[in-house]
Amino acid sequence: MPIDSGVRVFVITEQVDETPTIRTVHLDGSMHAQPGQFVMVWVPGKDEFPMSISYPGERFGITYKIVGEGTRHLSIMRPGEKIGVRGPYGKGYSIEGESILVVAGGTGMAALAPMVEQAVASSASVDVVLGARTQSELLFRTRCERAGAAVHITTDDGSDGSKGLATDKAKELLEAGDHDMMYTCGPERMIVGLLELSRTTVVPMQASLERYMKCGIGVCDSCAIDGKHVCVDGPVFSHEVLSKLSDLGRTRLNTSGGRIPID
Amino acid sequence: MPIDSGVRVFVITEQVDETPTIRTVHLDGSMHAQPGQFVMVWVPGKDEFPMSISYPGERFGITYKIVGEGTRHLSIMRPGEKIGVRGPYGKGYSIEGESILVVAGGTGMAALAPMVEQAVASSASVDVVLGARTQSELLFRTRCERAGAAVHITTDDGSDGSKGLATDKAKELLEAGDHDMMYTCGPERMIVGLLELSRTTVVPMQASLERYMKCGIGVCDSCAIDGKHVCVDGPVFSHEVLSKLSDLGRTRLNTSGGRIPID
Amino acid sequence: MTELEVDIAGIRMRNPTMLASGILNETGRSMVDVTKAGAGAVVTKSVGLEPREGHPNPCVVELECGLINAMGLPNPGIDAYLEEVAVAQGSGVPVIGSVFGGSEDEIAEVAKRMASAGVAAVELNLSCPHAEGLGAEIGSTPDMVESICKAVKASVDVPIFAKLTPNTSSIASLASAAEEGGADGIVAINTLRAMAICPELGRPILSNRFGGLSGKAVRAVGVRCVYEIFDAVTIPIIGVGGVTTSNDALEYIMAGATAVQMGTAIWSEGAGVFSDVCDGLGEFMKANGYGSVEEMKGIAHR
Amino acid sequence: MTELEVDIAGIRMRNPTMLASGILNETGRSMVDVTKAGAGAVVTKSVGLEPREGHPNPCVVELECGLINAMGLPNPGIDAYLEEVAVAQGSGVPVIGSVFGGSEDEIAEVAKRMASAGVAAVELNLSCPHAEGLGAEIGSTPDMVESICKAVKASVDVPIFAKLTPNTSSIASLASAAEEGGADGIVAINTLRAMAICPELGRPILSNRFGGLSGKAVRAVGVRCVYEIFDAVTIPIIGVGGVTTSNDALEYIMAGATAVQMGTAIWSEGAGVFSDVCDGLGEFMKANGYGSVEEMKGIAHR
Ligand SMILES: Cc1cc2nc3c(=O)[nH]c(=O)nc-3n(C[C@H](O)[C@H](O)[C@H](O)COP(=O)(O)OP(=O)(O)OC[C@H]3O[C@@H](n4cnc5c(N)ncnc54)[C@H](O)[C@@H]3O)c2cc1C
Ligand SMILES: Cc1cc2nc3c(=O)[nH]c(=O)nc-3n(C[C@H](O)[C@H](O)[C@H](O)COP(=O)(O)OP(=O)(O)OC[C@H]3O[C@@H](n4cnc5c(N)ncnc54)[C@H](O)[C@@H]3O)c2cc1C
Ligand SMILES: Cc1cc2nc3c(=O)[nH]c(=O)nc-3n(C[C@H](O)[C@H](O)[C@H](O)COP(=O)(O)O)c2cc1C
Ligand SMILES: Cc1cc2nc3c(=O)[nH]c(=O)nc-3n(C[C@H](O)[C@H](O)[C@H](O)COP(=O)(O)O)c2cc1C
Ligand code: FES
Ligand code: FES
Repeated sequence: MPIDSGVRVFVITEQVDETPTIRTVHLDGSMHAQPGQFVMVWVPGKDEFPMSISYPGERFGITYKIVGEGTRHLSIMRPGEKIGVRGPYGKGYSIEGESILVVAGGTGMAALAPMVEQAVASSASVDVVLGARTQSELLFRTRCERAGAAVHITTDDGSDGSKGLATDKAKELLEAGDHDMMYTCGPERMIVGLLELSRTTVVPMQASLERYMKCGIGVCDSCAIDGKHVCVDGPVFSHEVLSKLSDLGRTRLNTSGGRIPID
Repeated sequence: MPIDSGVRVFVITEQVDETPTIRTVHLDGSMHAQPGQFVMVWVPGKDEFPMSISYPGERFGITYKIVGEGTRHLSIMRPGEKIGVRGPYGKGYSIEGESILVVAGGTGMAALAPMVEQAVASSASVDVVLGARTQSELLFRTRCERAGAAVHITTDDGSDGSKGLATDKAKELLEAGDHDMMYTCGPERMIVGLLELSRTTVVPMQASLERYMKCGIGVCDSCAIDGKHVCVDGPVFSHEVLSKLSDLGRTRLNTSGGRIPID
Repeated sequence: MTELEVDIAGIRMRNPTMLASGILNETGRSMVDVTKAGAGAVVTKSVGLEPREGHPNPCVVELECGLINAMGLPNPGIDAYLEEVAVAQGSGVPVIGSVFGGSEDEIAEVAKRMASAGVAAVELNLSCPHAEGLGAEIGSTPDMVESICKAVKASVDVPIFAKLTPNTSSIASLASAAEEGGADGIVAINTLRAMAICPELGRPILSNRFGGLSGKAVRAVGVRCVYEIFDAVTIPIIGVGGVTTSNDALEYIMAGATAVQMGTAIWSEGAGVFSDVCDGLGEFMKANGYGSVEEMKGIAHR
Repeated sequence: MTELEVDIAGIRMRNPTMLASGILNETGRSMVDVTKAGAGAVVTKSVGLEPREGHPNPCVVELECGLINAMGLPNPGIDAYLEEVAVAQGSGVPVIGSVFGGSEDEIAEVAKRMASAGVAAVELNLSCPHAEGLGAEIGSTPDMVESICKAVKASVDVPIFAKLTPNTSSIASLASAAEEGGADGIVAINTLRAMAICPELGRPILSNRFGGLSGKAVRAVGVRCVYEIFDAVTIPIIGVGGVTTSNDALEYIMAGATAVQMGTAIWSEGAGVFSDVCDGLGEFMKANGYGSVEEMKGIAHR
């Protein structure tokens, strides 16, 4: 009989430093999910927040950037300690296309890595544009390479790959190549840029969005974007939906439900 | 989506006089059930009581003797009027054996008729002993004959068949024949008599019991007999269980849960 | 007037279903989408005078038969929220503004600003079980309920509905007090005070520990409350709590409700639940010879 | 002492599960069978001074997440019932006698006769939501609860447990009053007042119209009540309401209960639910390093 609360408790088995600010926590059970789906992670006594499932399946894990109280607390938890998880929630990436372009900024690669692995496994040819501030912050570079993707690096400071934005690299590849689908996850202004690229190059795209989430199950409206709900209708949206979202890259709700501009 | 109350409402399509005191009410829907299972019949505003399903399947019906307020009210309801039904409940007859003896007293035939039909259909040879006070009270005689059973009549007043008790006739047939299973439903003292016969002739039996029922679903304990519950463990019990019931034919509970002797 | 139309305190609704407060109504656009899915009216999120973050996460627990939530009345404050109300009003269906506050005066003030936006009615949330001093505490005695209703009535022109708590020994007395205070309708019920504990972590799941139970689990309690209230007041009643099917809506209507609200059913069924319930009501009425929802109202009292 | 053993007001139980009052306890033999299925103690049917038929049928409604019942306290009267109690006592596990009455004196008298049978404790049903003047009405205010407990305490030597209603704005005040009155334990909760209506017949299903909701639907309310009571009293608490799995039992225990009762779970799971819950508790304790049930009691308050 399943636990009547939706919360599953997992023991932490390992914390892996991926970059100086990003860690993966591996848990002692399995989580079957589509690439792009997320879970609500409960750090007992501290906070609960959404995290993409960066390692679906048997070696369940999530990959988080330490940005505030909740993630900081998670980062100091040791193997043997327990966290609560509910989910998987939302709609993930629908994997299609034979020649795929993946554009990841920041922690976006956490959501995209399982997608890259699955796409390569289904014999698509995969280009990954991986952008970060600096070399040490590049997430899952080796993981993508090992999976068999062609990885293109961009850094803001030029410490690795080409200096500049991931979008510039994406533009170059899209215009040169024969991609039939683009996947992305990252800062919203990057997604807005890629949406424009998608329009001009006529390569359809799927992007995963982030909004402040309270319930994660489509009731509280805090993750609303133009009447859609990132927690249940997303986090992954298709080109068609994205292009109709007037709030995209513009406004989101804060914790009080107030509308604030997106930086 | 099923109605969240367990109550299904049926429209009365027909009331058929079976004998001067017994009627069948047919309802406008179907009720799939095993022979011997029962339903709780709700006569709105009056009462709710257990009744065997005498016509399972598409032409759902129950066959009732007018004994008190509830059954009297049911008897004056006209086609088009509605009653509530919950169920089917309980465990019915398990149909086995190639040469079967069925012994019915009073309204017991209501529970047994579908069982007779099913047994004949599965090519068993079926003897039915049908007992009543007098000829006009013989229930489902034609129905059994039409099904293909050999019907043996007994009446208290000798107005039809042999004068005397159904148990006497049953004894005669059991001793003469090669029956491998006996089925019964009727007054408890008859069942006690048949249980003794079953012991001496070594023909196993299954009997349907009646107890005062409130919930019908195994919570209120009003139908208790030696810790068994007629509503969920029965109403049909095997020879093995029956022979261990110390209350059988002796005591039952009244509506207050008080223990009273069985007349 | 089609068979599903209802009139509640002068508000004409195309069907008797409304979106309940607190579910998909932080933004105007979401409310519009719910009206597109079939709701006959929408109630807004409960708003107060000032912005409020609500309780930290976790603030919701998913049970087999419902939800426990402790959102804690997050809201951007009435002034900022009026923008969302304006968007919702674009839907064309009645918008009912839900308000809360820590005192009579505060509630009256929020209600006044809400009414200024032209809402069809104001709903007073006197019943949130998980926001200290702002919900059920404020609405837990007949005296408080009566005087809050009076204060609000004196400050707005639109109908006011009092939303009551079932966490009481007599919801009917609260309803009578609301009627005394001038309320134009009763909304019942808000959530049942509840808790979920995670055994493996040995602690309550909700950050606020206590929350409110909604959904199927509470329907039979809500129907009972509406039935009791119908015997106590003459003003219309809006039934809420666990409505998920047309059958559930009929239970509330026959217990005495003029309309029903739905919240948690959106979680279990999706927003399509509004049109499903309406379709089911229409079919039931046809099959059973009812010409209007009004005809069915309260008939279980006969 | 095995890990599952508990002691409640001096009563030693081999495990913390009990049969709740009103379910399969009209006859002694049924109670014995429930102990064979694993219950650590049994509570009897609630009995009064005189025989009582209870409400006419229908007296129960089956919902997706629980039952609504309006049995109406049928019982053969305490004197006749003592025969069944004697049979139940043959089981060897503690038998707790549940009693009700229309007045303090009547309850005290029934309790006295019940105690004379040598029961391990007497449980006072101050909380039946569907028997006029006999249940929740009698136990709806702290004053009444306190004086009933006092009266019973004066007339029996065995521990007394007050079973409280959740249909109140503060079950913790009722519990404090019971403790004041000398109660040795609190049992929470009885059923939530509820109703089911049959739309096609346009009437309440129960002959008594109102009934009490039990089962999964009420668990989160019961856990909340126990949590609140644990903060208000020092006497032991017995949690009841919707316990169906070991996880449910753990929620009650961690909220503050020393033991749990189960009723409706027998309907949904069969009597095997007692050993299933006990097995689950044992496994949980092993996996999580708890040596006794007592160790887990109330830990969700830390
Ligand atoms: C669908 C989805 C998937 C995500 N996947 C990842 C991931 O794989 N890796 C990763 O590092 N981050 C991910 N995030 C972002 C992550 O949720 C936040 O970084 C995290 O909540 C920060 O929590 P905190 O307590 O440390 O920060 P706080 O100090 O509480 O806040 C810092 C910032 O984090 C964000 N944030 C805080 N709480 C929430 C919340 N409940 N919902 C959304 N955003 C919040 C806000 O922007 C806030 O300003 C995802 C967000 C969403 C919506
Ligand atoms: C499993 C089962 C199947 C039955 N099947 C049939 C059947 O197919 N045909 C038939 O005619 N009768 C059947 N009965 C008996 C039938 O339930 C009663 O005749 C009926 O309840 C009488 O109701 P009343 O309101 O007319 O009588 P009342 O005036 O209420 O009582 C008359 C007598 O009927 C019996 N009775 C009344 N209420 C109940 C009740 N809730 N549960 C059990 N017995 C009750 C009692 O012996 C009572 O003394 C069955 C009983 C059981 C337990
Ligand atoms: C997530 C959530 C948030 C809620 N917020 C509010 C609120 O702000 N104001 C209010 O009056 N009721 C609020 N409620 C209560 C609902 O309006 C409704 O009364 C209750 O949920 C019962 O209805 P349901 O079972 O259809 O959800 C909320 C309920 C939920 C589930
Ligand atoms: C059919 C039925 C009869 C009940 N009768 C009684 C009773 O006589 N006395 C009592 O104190 N509680 C009675 N109750 C309430 C239960 O003891 C228990 O408090 C309630 O059902 C919640 O527990 P559960 O969900 O495990 O059933 C009854 C409950 C049911 C379902
Ligand atoms: S997080 Fe609540 S609706 Fe999406
Ligand atoms: S009728 Fe209630 S237990 Fe059988």
